[in-house]
Amino acid sequence: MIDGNDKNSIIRMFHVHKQYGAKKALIDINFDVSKNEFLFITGPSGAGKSTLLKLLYFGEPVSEGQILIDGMNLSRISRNRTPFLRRKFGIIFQDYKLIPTKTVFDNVALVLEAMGKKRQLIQKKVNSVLRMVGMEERSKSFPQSLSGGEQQRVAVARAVVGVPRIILADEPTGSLDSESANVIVDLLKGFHTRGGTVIVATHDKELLRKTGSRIIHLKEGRQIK
Amino acid sequence: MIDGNDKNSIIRMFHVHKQYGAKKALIDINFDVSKNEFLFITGPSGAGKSTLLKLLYFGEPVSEGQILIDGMNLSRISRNRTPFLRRKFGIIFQDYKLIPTKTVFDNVALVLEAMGKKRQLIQKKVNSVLRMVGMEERSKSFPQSLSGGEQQRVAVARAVVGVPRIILADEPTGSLDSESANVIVDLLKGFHTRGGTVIVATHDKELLRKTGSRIIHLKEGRQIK
Amino acid sequence: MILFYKKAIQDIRDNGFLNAVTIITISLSVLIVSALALFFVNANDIMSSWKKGISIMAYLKTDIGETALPEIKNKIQGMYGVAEVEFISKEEAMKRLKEQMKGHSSLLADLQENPLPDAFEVRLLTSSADSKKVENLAVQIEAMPSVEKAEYGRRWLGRFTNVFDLFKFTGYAMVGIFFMAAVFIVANTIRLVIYSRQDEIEIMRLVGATDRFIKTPFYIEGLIQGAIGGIIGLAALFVAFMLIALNVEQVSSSGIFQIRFLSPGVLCGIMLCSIFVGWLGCYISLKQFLKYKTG
Amino acid sequence: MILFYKKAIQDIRDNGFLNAVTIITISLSVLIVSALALFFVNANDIMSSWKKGISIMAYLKTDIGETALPEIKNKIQGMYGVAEVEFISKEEAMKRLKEQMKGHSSLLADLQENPLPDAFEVRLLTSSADSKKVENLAVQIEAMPSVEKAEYGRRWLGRFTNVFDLFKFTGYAMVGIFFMAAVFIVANTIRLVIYSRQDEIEIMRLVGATDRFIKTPFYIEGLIQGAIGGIIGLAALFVAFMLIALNVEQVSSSGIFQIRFLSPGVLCGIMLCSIFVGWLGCYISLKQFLKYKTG
Ligand SMILES: Nc1ncnc2c1ncn2[C@@H]1O[C@H](COP(=O)(O)OP(=O)(O)OP(=O)(O)O)[C@@H](O)[C@H]1O
Ligand SMILES: Nc1ncnc2c1ncn2[C@@H]1O[C@H](COP(=O)(O)OP(=O)(O)OP(=O)(O)O)[C@@H](O)[C@H]1O
Ligand SMILES: [Mg+2]
Ligand SMILES: [Mg+2]
Repeated sequence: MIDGNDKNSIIRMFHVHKQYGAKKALIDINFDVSKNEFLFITGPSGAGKSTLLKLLYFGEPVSEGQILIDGMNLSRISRNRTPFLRRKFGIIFQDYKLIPTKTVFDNVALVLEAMGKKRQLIQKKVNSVLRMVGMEERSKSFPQSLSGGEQQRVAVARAVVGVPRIILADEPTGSLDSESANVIVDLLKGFHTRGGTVIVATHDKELLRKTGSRIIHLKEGRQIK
Repeated sequence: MIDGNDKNSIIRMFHVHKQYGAKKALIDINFDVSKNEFLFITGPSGAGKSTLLKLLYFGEPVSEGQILIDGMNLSRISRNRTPFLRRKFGIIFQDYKLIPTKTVFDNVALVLEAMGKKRQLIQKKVNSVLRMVGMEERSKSFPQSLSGGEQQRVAVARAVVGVPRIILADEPTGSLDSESANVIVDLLKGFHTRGGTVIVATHDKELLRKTGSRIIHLKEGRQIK
Repeated sequence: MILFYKKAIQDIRDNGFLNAVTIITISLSVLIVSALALFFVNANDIMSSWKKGISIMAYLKTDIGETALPEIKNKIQGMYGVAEVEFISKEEAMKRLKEQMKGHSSLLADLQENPLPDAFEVRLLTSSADSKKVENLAVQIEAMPSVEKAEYGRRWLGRFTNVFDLFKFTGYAMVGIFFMAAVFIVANTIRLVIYSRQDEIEIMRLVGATDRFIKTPFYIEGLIQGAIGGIIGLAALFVAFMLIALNVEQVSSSGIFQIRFLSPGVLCGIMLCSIFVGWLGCYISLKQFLKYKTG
Repeated sequence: MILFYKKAIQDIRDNGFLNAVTIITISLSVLIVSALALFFVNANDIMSSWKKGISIMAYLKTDIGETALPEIKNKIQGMYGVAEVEFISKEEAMKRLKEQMKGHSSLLADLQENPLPDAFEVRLLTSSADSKKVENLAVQIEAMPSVEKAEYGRRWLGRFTNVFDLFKFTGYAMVGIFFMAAVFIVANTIRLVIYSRQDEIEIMRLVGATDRFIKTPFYIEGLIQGAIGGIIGLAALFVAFMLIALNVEQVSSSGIFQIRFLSPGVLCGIMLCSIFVGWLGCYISLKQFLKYKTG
């Protein structure tokens, strides 16, 4: 029905709906994301921002419509291929989703291990991203012993360590003071500069102001122009 | 050593230190909180804001120093009495701490059930606070099916439902858009107006600006003036 | 209390998977222990039925007149451990001997006079049918002035008693070990369940719930799970028993032994244990998990 | 693979409590099943030793000359199911009879001539010692021209065979039921453990881990837990066995039966089962939990 031949788009959404039982979380969403775009998704609490990101990384199937990621149609992807789809993404989850029984280092290293990288490389890269987010001293700590902001920074580190094609950031600075937030924003910008695509879901007005690029507004599941 | 006879102070901290292993999370904290005060605690990520609140509700014992809550010395409180200490507080946790196997309603009702309140009363009060935070329609949902901001609002509802003497709010608007955040701020202010004590840990500059009352600054575990 | 009960029921529904696992584990544990108990009860029955065959032959002196017999019988009957005393006249004894030697009875046909003595066959209470007690009784009987000799299958009895004792000892040991193992398994499972609900418990404490408020629904749940698990386990045992019993009916149409299910008393005991263990598992686990937390 | 192995070890350390519970449950399950097996192996031994007592007496016709004896013996010896054949001369038979009738041997003293026949006592292979086979053999022996009569304890044997068959049947049934129960219990426990690590699994999937990457460490953990659990369970059984064995030594210094531990083959089998069950529990649970998730 749809082919992903638009060479410039890395993400395309066509008439996407998402329904949880009776609750319509997303209604008729249509947009393209170009390669190397820095996109914001914003809207009030419960608007559907997180749900939209979830559909992109195939955390849930769409109820209706089509999503193309890098030319792959998500509705036709097999279970075996999903891990490889997900490696295109680096995801900063709103609730961080760190593994409580693993140290900070191991949480971040997991991404590279899953990709089958060598130990020395992992060591080097993980330490380097932890340094970037200011968490290298806590690499042996467990997530519960970190403050909210520290956990968020580890989540950011994990999202960028695998050098994904697309970063999905769900409220990446929600628990951070403005200084730490700037570090994260700079990191995302740097990633963008080096050719990556970034999608940030947020209602942090300051963050929107600081970056000033395309914004998609959601409200009660609908895209508003 | 210390007696809590200062009729005006509901919380008093004397030379409080908190250490996790080698990590000093709080160093020599001293302050009083008067009855019916609206106090902010602020500081960068990892400064010790959440730890400070944790010491107040006796989530952890202090390493050194004394804390008096409403005349009770925390270091002399017995295990049997802690639940009654905790009922003085309504706590909004940074990570919400909702029970995933209970519905929104049951999560909020839990506080009143623990106090031994009657069923009808519980029903009425819980529905009323859920309406205040705009979550009455989701009262039968489970926390995982809520958006980040919705979970936070439920956490707020749970904190206020028991009509505590003190509200401890850890980043209570971190996941909320400004409109929803205003609702929460108004709620906290209303609680304050009706004679309650409120302590908010945040780095939301806007929140600080909007309220404009006493602020305690923390940095690397130290109180800075 | 009614509130707690409702909360417990609610909880069981909220945590369907965890409860199913607990109940299954309790059922299986009950099944194991009660199956073993059932086996030993029946095996014990069979062995005891063999014991009934144990008897002492008290051969009387030849000069005892018929009039003295009732008195002797009464005297033996009055001894401790004696179940039944039967008089075997020398004619009866000869008949039995002939039967035993069937095919060679020509040997006995030559005899003019019956050289066998009169005797009493003394059957024992099963509780007294072990080598020592039988030996004592035999000595006691032999000491009677009218008795010439008291005999019993000494070697066979010794051997049988050993086996029986070993069997009983092993039975108690195994039921004990299995019971303990089952208790551990159930407690362990409940610990895992409560472990995976640790956060919930911690949250309840943080919002001001007393330990009692937290524990009571768990306890009630434990009791209910124990009861349901016990019923399911015993029902499964009963089904297995019926299947085996049908099979056995065919094997032993001889009807020498009758296998039977556990007695109502034992069943009640197992149910009580099951319920108790359900509660105990909760008790231990909660104690442990609540201790970890401060305050 | 080495990476996976290392990750599994790491995992075991990271989840100390969960692993301890799994290993304890496996140990207890192994203990239960192997204790039952041990019991039946030994009980079977004892019963079999009783079977050794079963023999057929083949009474010879009186006109058989001494020279014919070896031939007859060979012929009987060659029959299927025969273990040993012993010649019992009529003098020997009389001696035995006198011994049996000790105290009343005056009865036999009167005889001028020995009326008893010569005989062969035919002992049977234990595998052939059930009523039907013995009956067949007896008929076969009796059909020999030189044999007058073949006798054996028909009633006792029938009864014993019934009990023995029932015992064996129950033994297999119980070991089977217990084994299945143990497998369920272990699988259930592992399910609980994996249930409480569900979030971890889900997070791994979300960051791009393949199912294989997620499962392999769990499988290796399962195998290791199965192995450790098996060793602990068998070790515990061995200790319990030694304690009982010491006790039995005193009870049965007669030395008629010798209780023994499980054979190395059975031990290996139990270990393999234990390891397999550790893996199986992981396999089933992971399959289930991974299926719940989309994508
Ligand atoms: N699994 C689910 N089942 C039912 N409803 C759901 C589920 N997940 C999300 N929803 C609902 O869908 C709506 C959109 O949720 P979503 O998490 O996308 O909001 P959001 O824009 O991220 O909000 P926030 O800023 O608060 O994080 C919400 O009303 C939420 O309650
Ligand atoms: N259980 C613990 N074990 C070890 N260190 C801890 C523990 N809890 C907190 N810390 C450390 O103590 C410091 C203060 O933590 P706290 O959570 O109070 O910070 P915070 O001010 O709330 O930060 P944020 O704004 O990021 O939530 C942090 O560096 C944190 O890593
Ligand atoms: Mg969201
Ligand atoms: Mg904090």
